[in-house]
Amino acid sequence: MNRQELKTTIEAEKNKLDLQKTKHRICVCCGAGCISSGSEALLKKLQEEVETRGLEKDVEIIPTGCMGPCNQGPLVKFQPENTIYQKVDCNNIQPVVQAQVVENKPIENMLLFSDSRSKPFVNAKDDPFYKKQLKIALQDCGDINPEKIKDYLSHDGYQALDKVLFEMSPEDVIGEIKHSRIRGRGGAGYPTGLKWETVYKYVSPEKYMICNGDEGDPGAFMDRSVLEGNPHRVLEGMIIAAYAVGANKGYAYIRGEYPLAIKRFELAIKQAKKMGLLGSHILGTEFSFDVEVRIGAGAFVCGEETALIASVEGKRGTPKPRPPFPAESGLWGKPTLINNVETLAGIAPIINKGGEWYSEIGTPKSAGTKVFALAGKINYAGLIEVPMGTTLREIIFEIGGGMPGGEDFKAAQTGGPSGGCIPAEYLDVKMDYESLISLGSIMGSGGLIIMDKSSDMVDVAKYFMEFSMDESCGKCVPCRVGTKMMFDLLQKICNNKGTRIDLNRLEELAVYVKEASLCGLGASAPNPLLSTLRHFKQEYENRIEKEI
Amino acid sequence: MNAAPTVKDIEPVKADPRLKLIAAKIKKENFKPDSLIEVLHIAQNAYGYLPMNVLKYITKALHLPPARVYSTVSFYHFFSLKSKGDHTCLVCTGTACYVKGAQAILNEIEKTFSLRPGQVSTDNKLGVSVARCIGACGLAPVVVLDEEVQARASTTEIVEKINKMVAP
Amino acid sequence: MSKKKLATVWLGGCSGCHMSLLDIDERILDVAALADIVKSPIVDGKEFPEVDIALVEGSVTSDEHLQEIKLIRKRAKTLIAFGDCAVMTNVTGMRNYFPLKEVFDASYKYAVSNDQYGQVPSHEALLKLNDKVVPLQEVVEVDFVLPGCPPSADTIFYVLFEFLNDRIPNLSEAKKLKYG
Amino acid sequence: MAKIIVYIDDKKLEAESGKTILEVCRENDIEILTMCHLEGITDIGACRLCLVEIEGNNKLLSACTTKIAANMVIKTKTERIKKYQRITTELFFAERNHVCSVCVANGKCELQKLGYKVGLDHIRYPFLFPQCEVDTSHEWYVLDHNRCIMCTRCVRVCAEVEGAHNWDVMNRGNQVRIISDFNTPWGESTTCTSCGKCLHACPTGAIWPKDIVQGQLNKNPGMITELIEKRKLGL
Repeated sequence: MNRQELKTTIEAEKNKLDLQKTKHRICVCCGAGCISSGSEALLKKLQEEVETRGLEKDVEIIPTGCMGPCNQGPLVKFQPENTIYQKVDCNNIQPVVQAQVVENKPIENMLLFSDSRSKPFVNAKDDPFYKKQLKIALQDCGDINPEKIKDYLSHDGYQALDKVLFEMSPEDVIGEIKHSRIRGRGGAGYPTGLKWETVYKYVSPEKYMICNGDEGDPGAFMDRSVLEGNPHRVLEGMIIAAYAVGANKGYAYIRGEYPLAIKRFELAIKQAKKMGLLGSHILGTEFSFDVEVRIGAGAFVCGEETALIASVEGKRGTPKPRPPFPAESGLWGKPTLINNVETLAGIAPIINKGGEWYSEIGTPKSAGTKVFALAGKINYAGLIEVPMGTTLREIIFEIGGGMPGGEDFKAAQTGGPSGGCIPAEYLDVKMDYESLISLGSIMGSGGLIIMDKSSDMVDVAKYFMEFSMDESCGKCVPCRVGTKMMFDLLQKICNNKGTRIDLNRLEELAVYVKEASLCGLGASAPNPLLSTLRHFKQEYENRIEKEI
Repeated sequence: MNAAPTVKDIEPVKADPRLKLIAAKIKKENFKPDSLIEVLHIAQNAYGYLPMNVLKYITKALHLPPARVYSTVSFYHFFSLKSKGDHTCLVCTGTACYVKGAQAILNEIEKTFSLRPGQVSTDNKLGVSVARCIGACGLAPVVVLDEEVQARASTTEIVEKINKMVAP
Repeated sequence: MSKKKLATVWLGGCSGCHMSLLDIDERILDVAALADIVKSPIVDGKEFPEVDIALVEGSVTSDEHLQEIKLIRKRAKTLIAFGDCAVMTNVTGMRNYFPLKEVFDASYKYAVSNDQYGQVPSHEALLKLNDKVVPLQEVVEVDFVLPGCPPSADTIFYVLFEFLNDRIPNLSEAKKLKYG
Repeated sequence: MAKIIVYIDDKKLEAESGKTILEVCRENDIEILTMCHLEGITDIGACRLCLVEIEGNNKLLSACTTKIAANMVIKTKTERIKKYQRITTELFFAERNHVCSVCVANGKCELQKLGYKVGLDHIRYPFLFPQCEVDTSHEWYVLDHNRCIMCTRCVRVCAEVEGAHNWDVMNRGNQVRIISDFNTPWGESTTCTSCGKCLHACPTGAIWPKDIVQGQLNKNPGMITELIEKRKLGL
């Protein structure tokens, strides 16, 4: 396919969509959460229902990616009204179709959040759960069929790629990304534009572009939802990134725990290749780029860039000291760009709408939006995307609907095993990179676990330490032995056998492991411990013996 | 240069369709040593674990030192060197599931079936394992019984379902 | 200057450190000039008295040792962990790699012996072995550590002589640090 | 190679660019403690003993893997570094079962020497006392996991110098162990050439010849370095 053909296809798809606007589009959430609640059977039943009623011409049924409020699933959304029904199953789908499609009158007590809101919203966009959100990375998730490239094309898909290939030089692209001030969404928050520029500057006949989809934090499923809900968006981001830095070969490293994401991304690659959007001479230009999926094999440490590279090379996923950074010497010793899934999902909108537009969202130092996986003791668990700088209070009490049973909020855990806990007195903290670091936590990949008083913070620290201990690759001494030592000490304290000396040892070791470890896993492993020591020291004190 | 080993090089030579699957993958990957993990995935999926003779075959086919293959296999949680049992029960212990009581489920399973994570019953009927997060946090706590995800799992319900699953 | 009171104690060790202590030979006279040895395996005495310096050989292996070391800690101004066992459990700690029951069985039931019905002795009057052998600093605060298996007589004398003269010895600086 | 200026511990030094901090320090008699480093084989920066502070970088970097840059200001003996060297040494001792008094390497052990160097008189952390195996299946040599510190010098020597790749590391975290072939007894190895290089590369008493007893081990890691040098020269 060449440029003109792409344009024609996009136009055709958009027209189709316009035509359909008069009809009903029924989106059935087929994110992993809703699938587990039975949305695939529901999809079948719905198709049957529509057929028996002879509504095929008026109704289009679309299996989509994640819509957000995962614990209310299976979710079904009716377009163009944007009405969402919750907990829909094969038994209650009939009246919903009858009411929504035939009678055009929603069934109020089945609407989203109808069991908890006195007056549920017919247009879900008015619900506080969605109202406070701003979806960029997740923009089309829940509206398009992730398994159809044409659905993506009808939503401005691959227009950014077209623009980049025909109207922008690699320098222009990097400039635009720098201008947007987007930072790596994998956790560390390194400016993406700068990263691209560094790789771009290294001269090498071979360069690689890797998409990091090894989302290993317990409690995080943002990347999964993006990959499952809109794989083409990530793929488009990869191709643009490759064009900008001059890479000809890419790998999408996706967790083996996400078979659906792997399947959909592989399908996306196939479709894109078929349409000439991927492979040799993309859209008839001189630029060629090919992508392969690499399946992670269950190692948290492989989220670390150098370990991920080792894993792509088919080896043990043990990190290497940096410098040299992957930008200089990465995959097979060649300059390599590694970006997180969520970062890549943000690239196409930046190109389409301009870096300026993106940079104005969020806070001065952290631009754009961030996807959080909201879980734990919260009424509306699920996937949300908010502008950087939204406060924790807004997220928990406005979007998340507060704590179940009106329990008091005790702490929020961000960043998983690399992050920390934010206590109640900082509920008004703005969620951006710097604020979270100043509280001893990190943004991380976006896991956000809400805890009430039933959570024991020493136990929470122990839980994460056990995770880091199990996931340590065992290469460097501080992480290998230090995490084990800290875990043993925490265990001792949890069993009320710890002493003052143990607490001192723990604090000393935590700082040592943080500073002396070889890679990011070790360096951040003490964070949950350090942050709970900082904000909940009394809970430790209460548990230690007074003697020695 | 040595000729690439064929399926026949493996002992016993019995034509196992799964071996052909692996051989095909190795061929597709052009016998490149760096395709080790990809090939292991195929083998793991086909067998549910990695039998030693299959491992030896892969080692030979990819021209890798045995120690490197074993070290890679033992590094990743996805790969298992032992059979995991006829029926499997996988409890997610990700943060959300943990907060919502995954441990209570594990305790109950241990009490009822005397199996701890990683263990397989003596008759090989049931294997219990844990996952660090299967990414369905909104449905916590989550248990996977024979590939089927059980959302918002209650302890009694899970025990009941396991009993049904392993019943002859 | 009044004479100091010195005690030496033998917990879970082989007494090799005490042998090495005896190897200071005639220098014991220099020690005797500055201190009275009031309690030691080589001196009679029942109750552990208040002392200025206690040299404790061996690691803590039983409930009895634990009580003893806690008492010593209370009554000694300066507590010195004496030898590798006291400092890092050393050979005594080699049973820690195995569950206690296995250790008992190996020693009493399956050891080569002319008693084919070997059994693990148990009587309330016998001390109870702890699950794990620990060095002194795991259970009490230790003021000075003197590693070595055994520490050489020279090193022992150096440490004792410094303490008796109210100086704190420094093994690293004196180039007397040694394990094994 | 071009010469550049670096400042190490307040000394202004001229050194060839492309060299590591460790190389430059050793050339100038500035002591850097190491354990996983063995001259001639690939450096992996795993033991973290050679950490140095570099001005303008808030991370501590391993001297063995970090190349010098023009006007780099390096500190090798700050209080923080000394403290971390001590903790690292303590963790080495606490991790496995090091009983010097019964060890073949007693008196000749690099770990023991490291302990003396950092003034370690006792270990403040609880010993882990793992149950470790001793592989005596090889005709001439013994591998005692109790004394292994996972420096992986044996692994690298075997793969890079001998070219046999008999050794590798299995598992992860604190469960890591050195393995031969498919975690099979060393004596049954199909790749080991019994050359003994791993024995000389090992810094402790973890690999030793069967015909010796306590304190009798004599190792010569320098031999390996020499061998590599000779090969480079084509001798």
